[in-house]
Amino acid sequence: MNGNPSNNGMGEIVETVARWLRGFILVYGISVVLYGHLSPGGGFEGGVVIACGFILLTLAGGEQQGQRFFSRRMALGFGSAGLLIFLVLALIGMGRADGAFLQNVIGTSDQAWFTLFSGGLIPLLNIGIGLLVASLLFLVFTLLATVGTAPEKEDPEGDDS
Amino acid sequence: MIEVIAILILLAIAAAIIVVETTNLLFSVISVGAVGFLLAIIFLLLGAPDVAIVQIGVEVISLVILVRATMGRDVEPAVGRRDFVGMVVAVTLVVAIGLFGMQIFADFPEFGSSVMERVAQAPSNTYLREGLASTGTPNTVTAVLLDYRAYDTLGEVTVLFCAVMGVLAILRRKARVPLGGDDATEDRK
Amino acid sequence: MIPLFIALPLAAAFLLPLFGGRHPAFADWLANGILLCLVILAFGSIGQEAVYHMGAWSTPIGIDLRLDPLASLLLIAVSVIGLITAFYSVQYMRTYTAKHRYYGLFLLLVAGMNGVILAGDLFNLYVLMEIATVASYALVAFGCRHEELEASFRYAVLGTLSSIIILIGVALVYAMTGTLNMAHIASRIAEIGMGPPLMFALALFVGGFGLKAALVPFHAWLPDAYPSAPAPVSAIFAGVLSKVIGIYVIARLLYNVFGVTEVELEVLRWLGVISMVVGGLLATGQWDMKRLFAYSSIGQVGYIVLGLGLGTPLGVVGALYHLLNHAVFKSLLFLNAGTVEYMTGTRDLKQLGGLNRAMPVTRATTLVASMSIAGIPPFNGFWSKLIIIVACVQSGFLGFAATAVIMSIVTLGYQLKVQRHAFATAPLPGSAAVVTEPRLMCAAMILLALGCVVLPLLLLGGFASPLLIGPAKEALLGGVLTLLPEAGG
Amino acid sequence: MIYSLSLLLILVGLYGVVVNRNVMKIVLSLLVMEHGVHLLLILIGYRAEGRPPIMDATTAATEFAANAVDPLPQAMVLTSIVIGLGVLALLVALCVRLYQRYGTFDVTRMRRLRG
Repeated sequence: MNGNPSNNGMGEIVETVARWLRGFILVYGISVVLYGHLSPGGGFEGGVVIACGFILLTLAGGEQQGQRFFSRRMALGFGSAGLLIFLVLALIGMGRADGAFLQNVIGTSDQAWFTLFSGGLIPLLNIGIGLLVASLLFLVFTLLATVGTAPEKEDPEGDDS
Repeated sequence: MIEVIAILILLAIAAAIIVVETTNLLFSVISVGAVGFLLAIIFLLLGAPDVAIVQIGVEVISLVILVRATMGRDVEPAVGRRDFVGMVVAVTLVVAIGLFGMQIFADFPEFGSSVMERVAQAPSNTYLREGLASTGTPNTVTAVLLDYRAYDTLGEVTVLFCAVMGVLAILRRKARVPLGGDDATEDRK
Repeated sequence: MIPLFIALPLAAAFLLPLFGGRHPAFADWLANGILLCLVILAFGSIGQEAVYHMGAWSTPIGIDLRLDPLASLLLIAVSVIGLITAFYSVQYMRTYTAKHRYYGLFLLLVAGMNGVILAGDLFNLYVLMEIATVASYALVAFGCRHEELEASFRYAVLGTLSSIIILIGVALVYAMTGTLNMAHIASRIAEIGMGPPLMFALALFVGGFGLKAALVPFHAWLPDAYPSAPAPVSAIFAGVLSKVIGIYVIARLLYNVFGVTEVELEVLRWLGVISMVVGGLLATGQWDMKRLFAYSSIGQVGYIVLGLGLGTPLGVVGALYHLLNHAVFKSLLFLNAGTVEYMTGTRDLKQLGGLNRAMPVTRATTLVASMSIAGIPPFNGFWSKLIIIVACVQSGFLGFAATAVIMSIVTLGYQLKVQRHAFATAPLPGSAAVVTEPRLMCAAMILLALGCVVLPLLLLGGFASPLLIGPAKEALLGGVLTLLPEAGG
Repeated sequence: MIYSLSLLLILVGLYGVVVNRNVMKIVLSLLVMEHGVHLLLILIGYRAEGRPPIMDATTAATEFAANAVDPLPQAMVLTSIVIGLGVLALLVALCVRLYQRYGTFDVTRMRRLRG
């Protein structure tokens, strides 16, 4: 697309630093997702952090760099997958005789409170949400970032005839 | 405490006035960010760290999107208002709703008296009392979001998905094919 | 089984981006198959009354889904109109790219509407309404032409504004009652009475949902948005969307949550009458087929709101019956306009003409729909309008009854205009060569036309409580919701 | 009253929506309105001297329930923020697309629709 200001990134130094930071941001995001049921945070917050990591990469290293790491098709696929994880987990409850949609089917009364493996389905739901939020927000960003800034030539029906 | 919060809200209102009044689009975007970050601090003070984190994260993402959308495009200052009659109608409307709305807060419960104290059978009481025992989650907000009211969360992520599908649909390069043309199978780029 | 009404279309919508792009036929089959399942489920829900506890949490703690005869009625309307329009889209949407995206948004729209119908929780209602409205913004802009983007932007701004207004209402209700469950809210209101904050919240709800339903002072977005969407989408918008996320919610909240008072009914009646008159009169001046039908929608929605505003059993029956009828004939009219546009490339009445030979099926079905909407006797529109007018007279609102009759004649006027300019006159020189009508699209239109003929059979249950509608009326007039009915799904 | 201040924030946004002609600024004003509603909700959920609704191992459940602020409005705000982000993305997409078509953000210069 035409006239896009920063498809090329911000230069060597910024790009290198961004690449160093990438790992930290991802680890931090994943930990926010996983510990969402114990501390402030959760799937959405962690997903946002992860998406920010990829966005940083794209802004610093340019469109190509970001796409090489996480392409649009992948992002869309992961987004749908995250939603499907959520929906499947929700439907598990209905499979049981006295169960209900979205029921927390894994027993929660085991005294594992305050540890990572507690909360039944909640951490799993968090993972699904983290996955979909990270991919969908990154997808939105790349889509909006690559729209050309130059107006089209005046041509009455645009490109749609 | 309440004074600090009031001052912060007043600051946010000042930033909001800049948002709607300034003629520079970039200033406007940055001021929205200011409103958002001030709100994040207020949420933190009001005992809502979860919301504050989300607010900051979302604010960052929206700012990136908004700056990206305005950069290189705001060729002209965003001056211009509706015509005079429109202005008068708009201001009257806003003032009327404002005056009417302010009235109702006279009958509102005192600030700081949460519904949980007034309504014994309010669901929030149950969430706090039994949240850990019945969901195994010490973070009650997560317990509400992902267990008690997980259906809302399903709806919420669906709205996000829906918006992304919408963005994909709206930003298609080629939206129509002439009749008799081959079926459209392209996946944007 | 109740959550399946939402889970099925969602599952399909989530699957489409994974597989729909590569296999276009898969998208067609999946969307139509899922909607067929929904139709079966919806008809299976007739006569059931149940409260479904999401996540097996008891009532005020978790989220409830509430199925009653009124919900069944609307579920049937949504799924049937959805199926027929999806079926129509199989052929019609070939003129657009990215059909799988279209189906994805379409299924999300259906899921959102089903969710709103079944919602037993105020905030949940808001969330699911957002699914439906966000999908609808995108669908309005689906063609990506100048005017479509512009219409979508206006619709999206006003829609978001109304959503925010509704959310303020939800916040106020929560602050006063401490709960979000509709039945629980109703019982709390019985305890504490309607203070000013709750009155204000109710006003916000009527304003917000009135904006979504395009009642007259809030109708500015509609005449742009409906014509801009692809025809099957306009059909589902006019047929069910504006009713589900507008009228149905208003009726539900007024009758079943807040409790009706004479003042509220008065407001509804006036909103209805003004919509009826303004919509009808503005429709007569239009030359764009879809735009004309869009204005006509505002007018017809006015009848429904007037019926609801009467508050009498007969008025409510008329309103619900007209809601069902309008879903059928207005969808049909939009599909007709879509077929005309598909085949001739225009929907401007001044450029059309002489289509009666080239498009016999469209001609016949439009005639049926026109006579229905104008209230010509054997068709369904006549009966519902008759019931509403009789109910007006019964309640002593002779002026409103007379207005309803006059607007019915105006309706006949603008429908005849469409008939005359599109079909009857000799073709203009230069109008495009017309090929035979697409078969699948014809099938969809014929199905809806059959609906216009069959729907009067509902009256076999008697005027005061037709089949399907009688129980729905009972559900609406049965007073505020109670916490009691306990039943699994 | 502190609630009135949140209403004021909403009204500033409303004023911006009805008065502005620039599509981006209309979107930004909607964002301000949304912020106002979120603030209202969190204020409603506040309890004087309340603690965040996150439990630790040392507090008893009853004591926690007597002190923590209301978690339900917080959950509502979280949901609403995400919804707002989705709607924002869609609106911005519409804006940039409109800019592509018309070369301006000024709504009065986009007039293809017949009145």
